[in-house]
Amino acid sequence: MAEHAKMPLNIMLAGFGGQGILFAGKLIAYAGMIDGHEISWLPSYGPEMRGGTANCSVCLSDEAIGSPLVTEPDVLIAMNLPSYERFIDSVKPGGVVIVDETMVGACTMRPDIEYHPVPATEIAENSGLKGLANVLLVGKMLAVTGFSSEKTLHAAIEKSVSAKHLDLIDLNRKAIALGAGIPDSDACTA
Amino acid sequence: MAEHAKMPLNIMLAGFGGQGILFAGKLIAYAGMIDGHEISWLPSYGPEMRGGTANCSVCLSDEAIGSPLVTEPDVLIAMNLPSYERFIDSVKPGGVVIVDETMVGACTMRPDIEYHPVPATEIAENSGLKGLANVLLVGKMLAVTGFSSEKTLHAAIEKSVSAKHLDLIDLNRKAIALGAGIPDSDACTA
Amino acid sequence: MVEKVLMKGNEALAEAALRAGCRFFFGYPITPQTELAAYMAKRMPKAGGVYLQAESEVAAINMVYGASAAGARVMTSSSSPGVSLKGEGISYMIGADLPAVIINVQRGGPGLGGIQPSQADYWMATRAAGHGDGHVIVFAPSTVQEMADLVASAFELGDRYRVPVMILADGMLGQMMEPVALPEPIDSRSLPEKEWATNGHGGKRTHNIVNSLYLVAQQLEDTVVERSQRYARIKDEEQLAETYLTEDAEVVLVAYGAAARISRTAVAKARELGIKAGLIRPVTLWPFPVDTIETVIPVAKSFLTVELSMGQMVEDVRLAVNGRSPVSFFGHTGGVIPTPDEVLVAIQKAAMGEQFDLVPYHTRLTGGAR
Amino acid sequence: MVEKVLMKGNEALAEAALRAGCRFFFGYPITPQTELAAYMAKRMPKAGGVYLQAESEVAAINMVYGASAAGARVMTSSSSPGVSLKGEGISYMIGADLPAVIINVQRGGPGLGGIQPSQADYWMATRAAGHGDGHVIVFAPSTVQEMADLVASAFELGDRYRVPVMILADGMLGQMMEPVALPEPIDSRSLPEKEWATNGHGGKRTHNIVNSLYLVAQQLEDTVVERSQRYARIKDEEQLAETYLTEDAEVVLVAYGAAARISRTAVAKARELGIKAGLIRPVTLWPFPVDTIETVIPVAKSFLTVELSMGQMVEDVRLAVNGRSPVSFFGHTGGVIPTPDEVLVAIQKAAMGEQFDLVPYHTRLTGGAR
Amino acid sequence: MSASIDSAANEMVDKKSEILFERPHALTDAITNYCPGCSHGIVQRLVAEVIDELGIEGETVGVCPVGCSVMAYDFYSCDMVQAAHGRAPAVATGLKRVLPDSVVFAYQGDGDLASIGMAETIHAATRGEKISVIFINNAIYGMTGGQMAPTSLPGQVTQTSPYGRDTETAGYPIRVCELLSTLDGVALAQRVTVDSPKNVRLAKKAIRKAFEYQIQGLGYSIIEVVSTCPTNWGFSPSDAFEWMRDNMLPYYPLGIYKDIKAAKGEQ
Amino acid sequence: MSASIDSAANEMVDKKSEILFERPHALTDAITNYCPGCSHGIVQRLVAEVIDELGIEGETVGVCPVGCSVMAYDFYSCDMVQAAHGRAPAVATGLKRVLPDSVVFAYQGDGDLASIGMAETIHAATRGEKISVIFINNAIYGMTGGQMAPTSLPGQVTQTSPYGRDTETAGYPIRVCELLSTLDGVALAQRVTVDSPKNVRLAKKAIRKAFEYQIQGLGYSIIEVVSTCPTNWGFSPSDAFEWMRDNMLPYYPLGIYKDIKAAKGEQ
Amino acid sequence: MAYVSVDKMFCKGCGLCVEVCPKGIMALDMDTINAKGYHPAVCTDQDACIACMSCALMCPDVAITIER
Amino acid sequence: MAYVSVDKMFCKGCGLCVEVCPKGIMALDMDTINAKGYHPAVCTDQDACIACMSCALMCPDVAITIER
Ligand SMILES: Cc1ncc(C[n+]2csc(CCOP(=O)(O)OP(=O)(O)O)c2C)c(N)n1
Ligand SMILES: Cc1ncc(C[n+]2csc(CCOP(=O)(O)OP(=O)(O)O)c2C)c(N)n1
Ligand code: SF4
Ligand code: SF4
Ligand code: SF4
Ligand code: SF4
Ligand code: SF4
Ligand code: SF4
Ligand SMILES: [Mg+2]
Ligand SMILES: [Mg+2]
Repeated sequence: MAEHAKMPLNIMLAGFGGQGILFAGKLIAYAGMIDGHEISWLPSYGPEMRGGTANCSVCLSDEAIGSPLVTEPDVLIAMNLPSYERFIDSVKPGGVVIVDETMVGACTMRPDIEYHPVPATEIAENSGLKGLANVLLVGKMLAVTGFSSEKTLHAAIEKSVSAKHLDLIDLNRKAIALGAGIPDSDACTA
Repeated sequence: MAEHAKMPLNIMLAGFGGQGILFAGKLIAYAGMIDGHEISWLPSYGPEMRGGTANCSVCLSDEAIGSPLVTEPDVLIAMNLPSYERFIDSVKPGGVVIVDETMVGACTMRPDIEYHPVPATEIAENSGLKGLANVLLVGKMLAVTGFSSEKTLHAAIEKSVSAKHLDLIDLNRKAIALGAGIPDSDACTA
Repeated sequence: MVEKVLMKGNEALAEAALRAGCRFFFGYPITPQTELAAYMAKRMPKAGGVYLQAESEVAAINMVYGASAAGARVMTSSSSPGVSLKGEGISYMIGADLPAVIINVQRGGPGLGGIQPSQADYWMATRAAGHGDGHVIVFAPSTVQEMADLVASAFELGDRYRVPVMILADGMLGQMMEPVALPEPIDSRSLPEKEWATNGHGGKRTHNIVNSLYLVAQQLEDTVVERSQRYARIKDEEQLAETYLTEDAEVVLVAYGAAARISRTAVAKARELGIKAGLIRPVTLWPFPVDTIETVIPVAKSFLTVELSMGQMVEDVRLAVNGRSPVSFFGHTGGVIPTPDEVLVAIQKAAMGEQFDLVPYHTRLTGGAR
Repeated sequence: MVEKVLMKGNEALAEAALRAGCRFFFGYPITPQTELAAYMAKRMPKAGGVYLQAESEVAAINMVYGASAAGARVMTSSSSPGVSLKGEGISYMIGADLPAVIINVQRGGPGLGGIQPSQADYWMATRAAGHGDGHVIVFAPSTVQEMADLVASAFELGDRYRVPVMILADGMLGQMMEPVALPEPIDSRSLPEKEWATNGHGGKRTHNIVNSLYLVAQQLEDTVVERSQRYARIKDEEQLAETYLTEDAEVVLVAYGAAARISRTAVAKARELGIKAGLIRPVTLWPFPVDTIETVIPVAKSFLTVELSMGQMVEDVRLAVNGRSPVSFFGHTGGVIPTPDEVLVAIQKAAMGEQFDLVPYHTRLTGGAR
Repeated sequence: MSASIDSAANEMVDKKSEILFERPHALTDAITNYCPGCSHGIVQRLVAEVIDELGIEGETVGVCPVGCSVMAYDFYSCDMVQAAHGRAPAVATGLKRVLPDSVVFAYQGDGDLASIGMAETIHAATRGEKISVIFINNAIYGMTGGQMAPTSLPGQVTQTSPYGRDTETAGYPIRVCELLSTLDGVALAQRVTVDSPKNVRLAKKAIRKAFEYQIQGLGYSIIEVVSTCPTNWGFSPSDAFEWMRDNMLPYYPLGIYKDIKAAKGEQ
Repeated sequence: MSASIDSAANEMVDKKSEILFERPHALTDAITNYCPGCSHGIVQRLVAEVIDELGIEGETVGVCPVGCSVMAYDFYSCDMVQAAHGRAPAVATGLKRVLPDSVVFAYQGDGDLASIGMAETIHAATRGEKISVIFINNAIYGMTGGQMAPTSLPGQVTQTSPYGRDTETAGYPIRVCELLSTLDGVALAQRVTVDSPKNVRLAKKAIRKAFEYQIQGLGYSIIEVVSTCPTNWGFSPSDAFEWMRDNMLPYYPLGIYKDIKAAKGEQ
Repeated sequence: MAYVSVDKMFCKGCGLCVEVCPKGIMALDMDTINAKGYHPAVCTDQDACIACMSCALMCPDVAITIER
Repeated sequence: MAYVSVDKMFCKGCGLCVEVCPKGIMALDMDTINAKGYHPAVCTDQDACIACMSCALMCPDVAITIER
């Protein structure tokens, strides 16, 4: 799937509350918007969010978007084990699954998907990007799916991060670049 | 109309609040019920009652009663001038109008009705039946329309007056008899 | 034979409730249901029951919710604006599967409106007593006798199906007196126990829960679907309607409550004029008696709905007839009572095959008979 | 071209209201409309307006009543149970001819229900926002862009016809983000003066009265009839609907809001399978776009209504179609979101000429695609 | 000279005569729907007199909820809004927030203010909403025909307490001024009555103060008027005042319960 | 010995060991939906302990309205009724009138009790309804994500008072115990907190007294627990208690505001 | 001395003015009955009036005008 | 000395027990993470426990049992 991603592209991001799942989704949505696609972003909401898991559906399309709720993702980004377990079976055959290996640590049982485990949290912490594992994974997704461009993502970051935090903008950009460059961990190929 | 009244018989009673309009209607209704007719009794209600006028529709019939609201009375009993004026035009041609002459004091302009003025309040006061002008008028209606019998009305009184007030039952009976016997005043024939 | 007594409709509702084993009444004063509450205030203490004047209609319906949860037969009554306020509470009762009898002695609206008789809360009663998917059973008496009789049915069905039941009356029925043969009082002890009631488990069972919250969507849908299966049974088994001269009727009137009384007189008048008119009087408004409508379809050439509103039930008639005949409407609203003669004019129009919505201003323009 | 921003539906509603000159917001917290109130709380003080968290939904709607009486453009928002509580107040606004914009970001019911998206308040919105004869105009956006756009129309129509206007959204639309081009802010001073407003006569006119009480039945009827004439104009002039592939459609889906988005995807899928499906998306629910339905009648062989409820709007479709084609229903409720594939199955059934009510348990029984 | 004031008689009055007492301008010429001798009429007039004295008729908006005074919109010459039962404080809040420079008053009965409208009352008060509330405490639901009110006395017979209010089941009457004066937003809470010319004068002073405090932006002000309902109590107007003095005043003592200025030592 | 109590470890504990503290029977085994360190959990446990101590689980019916404790019906072993937001006192009234010999308690938040449910609260109190109310005052709307509550402090930043509660426009916080203690039907009104083991013990004593007063038929009892909402306040659980002590307790002083028995000299 | 006039249209014959007049000069006119059915009040002795205003202050129907 | 046991399933790692223990023997076990994602508390020195009950009294999740 490394060529420019085909539209429509339906993405599910999931993890613990606090891992920045909604923000990562917003980056992808903004990028899609800047690229001229139709886009939608839908969070899970309600009391379940509190302390528990958070997830978010993002759709990119070149036609009007019907249901913004992604039930059969083309791409799944999972940042913890419960989320991975909850959504892995729903991924479309041939779909892309990117997991934060630090948190998930599982190998997939599905042979019909593209599986990309990266130890995002660990790498982020070791690279002075603590708390930006989410953005790292967006970078990885960019590399894997080519859904947008690094330039677009930089613009998306500028829209998503308050101008007051210039430093943060920079860190986010770094995280994208870093994420795009991480190779798949070989934990599961062994 | 002195023979036994034809059914259905739709009666409108009207006067000031406090003159016993609703009670008089109830007596007629009970009598109708005891005689085996279908009956209905409908008061005017709401704030307008307060201090103002009160009126009440009574229907006697040998078939199921449709609208209990009497809009074209066969019989009108009017106990004050405003009520007389409000309802006189709605009386059916050939209908019966009985007025408390003490309170109404008007002569009718309608040649197509039976008009029975009786100085009920005055007679009641002079006969130790203060406050029973209403029942007097029911007696008069009995005499004029023959809608029921004195015996039935006695039974109706027993149903309508709490057994605790035996004396009242007696006074009511007297009022019926007295009312039935009063001749039309000749105030309007002059 | 039971001796008949002369009673106001409002009083008959109250007395019948007592005889149906209702010992709990929570209400808030409003015209024109006043006599009902006053009657309860007088009788309940002597019957060993509870009459409580709540601080508002909102509080009243929630007291009813609590009393019903505890397993009691319980009633509340109000009139249109007050029933609006009960909407959330009724929806909660639906969601928690709690039975109770709710009286609406309708008056003219919208807003404060007036206090004269009206049938303008039909939609609120049959479609949207509150938010969400849900229904209450709706009875529409048209005589004082029926007010007494339907109260017992209301408690019965409420308990059987675990749904709130509304009796949709109006100021005319509430205020008028007619002879009524009161039903025999039931022995409350003979009523089946409510195993779901939250009346203290006494160490004898696991704890009962009365609740309408389901945060997992699928669970919520499951409860709604289960309830809708009960609704389906109610629709199959509990439709009630009275017919009058419908066998050969070409013009079929459909009217309930006070409007049905007037319509009946008008039908009789129409027959005198040689018009084959008949009347279907829905006694249950929800479920709407579609089966009865179906019986007259083969002969009926047109339908005429008569209501004390701008036309609400007429939609249910149209849904039932589904285009097979024209369905017209005639009505007055705001407390104005149509006369039989006005209805007769509408019957004559309908007999000529027209379909129309005769809201009052039309009547007046066309010289209707009032 | 206006630059697009990514916004939640709830926020778009709030921002659009500010741009439409709304400077008064009264609400009470409830999920899933939270972001709307939070946005207002942030922005109103800076815009020189008033954000006030009322003590309850009942108080909020009555504050709206007061602010509207004073002549202001004013808004309130809530979700299903909270909207039930506003019923009496909305009826009062109808009766007193007061405009305002009322948002309902629907959630699953009945009762406390859940907080996931739902369309189960359709009847409450279109039929019985409160007691009495009366209506509110109901808009049903289906994108965030439309949420922004319809707010302006809502204020416009409310002021023009002097009726409250409801925007019927749901949790999905409220929570989701889409790009939106925000409308230009209007200059409030350009709005026509409200001569009826009770804002102090300043010695320059006789006193104005805002009221819905008419103790004389005939007077009350007169006001209701006058209002119904405005309603008739609204029905003539303000129906709004969008069509998608309806020109040659044999199976016409009718769906609004979130359900319309899913239906649109399903229609596209059906076309791929060679089924001539199309979609009518009502944008106004009251007035219901019967004229648009009429345009497809000649070609349509069957209708399929899709709702996030047990089936409510389907009755309006049946009334409009009036027996000329079968009208089927498919839906999920309680916060369960139907998938396009499920809808596709229903389209296939409808294409075979069946009429059915596919409430969820049936789907599951028949192995529906979820 | 005859006491009648038909126009002929009026003309006979010397043109230069000084008028000592007349109908306030802020009242219309409508005949009220109140029963003879009802306190509502007196209090309604006092409010109108205050509006006249302060010269604020053009800037005043009154709110009349449901109760015997529901039709006050026909009786006052200022702009008027009829409100749902119990919701006058909320409606007044909406008005006042839009019209901060106007004077907004609500005229509420005891059922309205203290039963169905209790939440709205407490919250308008605690918000310090700049409105003036005239509160007619007649210990009964007048308009609906005499049901128990939240202020009906223990043992009081009403249509819905036919055996007398039983505090065991129906609870205790609420003392509104005492309750509200615990709230920070309240600028003035005073209880008065209108059973004598002297008390009428005092009541008017209190009402005037309530309006003045509003104009000064001090917060929520409430004047509770212990009143009569001759009709539903079943007394003549003057016997009703007597009953009120004997039974209500001991339970509802007259006086100032809160006065933010007095507390600050400004008065 | 390991601190884990998996079954194996449990069996190792000497059978004759004395249990000094354990999960009360009146709580089910459900894991609550409360956030870590939330006061709700502590208070909910205290109520359960009181039910156990009084041995009334089988006769008790609890009412949980909407708020973070909405799902308390899953947490208590006694019969439970979920109530509409604000209406717990009315629902409890309905229950208690049908079950006069049972013990009925309502567990309410500050939004629930003092905002939308204010009328129901005042009226249940003035009726002397024989119910016990446990009132969690955490100065915020927890469940809906942190909006201003009627008890939010002046200047407090919440989702709907983003610039801090401005008393000019949003009014003053309500002191519920002070307000209710003006009412005759109230048997007990006491304010406690649970920020330390000592205060937890005192809180439990107060809750027990509230239940006892109900059982003795003395009237309405309310225990206000000044509480924390670490999540929406944005503090750690123990910092939240600190903020509460520093900011809330001065505004909401602990203590007994009304005690009908003490007043009668019985205690 | 003052002129106390009662507007018959407004007066509801409640008697409160009669009750409070310190000079005892207000009375209900039992010979007159107005449109609403009430006996209106009348000042029976204008000369004795001390213009104390008591009658007017108590009048719930604002029927009384006092002039000098 | 007492046995203080923490039920890992219930514990949400709020730290209130840690805060109040007068003997400083309660701690969050950073090496364990339960199903809900929390680090549960643990008693690090049963022998030092004085059975003062403070930890249990403060525990919002009733995770603590104390036995002797
Ligand atoms: C929602 C609602 N409930 C009930 C009523 C009926 N109602 C009208 S006035 C009133 C009470 C009147 O009593 P009060 O407020 O004390 O005023 P008063 O008539 O005594 O001056 C009631 C219950 C109503 N109009 N609306
Ligand atoms: C009628 C209605 N309005 C609003 C809501 C939304 N709602 C749920 S809980 C809540 C307030 C919660 O705050 P509080 O009562 O203080 O309890 P806490 O969560 O703080 O314990 C609100 C407004 C609702 N469920 N129902
Ligand atoms: S009913 Fe009572 S309060 Fe109402 S107007 Fe008559 S006397 Fe006054
Ligand atoms: S949101 Fe606040 S009150 Fe609610 S459970 Fe979490 S910490 Fe407790
Ligand atoms: S002004 Fe005084 S003295 Fe004169 S009539 Fe009136 S009450 Fe009597
Ligand atoms: S006080 Fe007024 S209304 Fe009453 S009798 Fe005297 S003039 Fe007439
Ligand atoms: S019982 Fe006391 S000493 Fe022992 S662990 Fe708990 S708090 Fe520490
Ligand atoms: S107090 Fe309870 S929940 Fe909190 S850390 Fe200690 S054992 Fe765990
Ligand atoms: Mg009153
Ligand atoms: Mg709270």
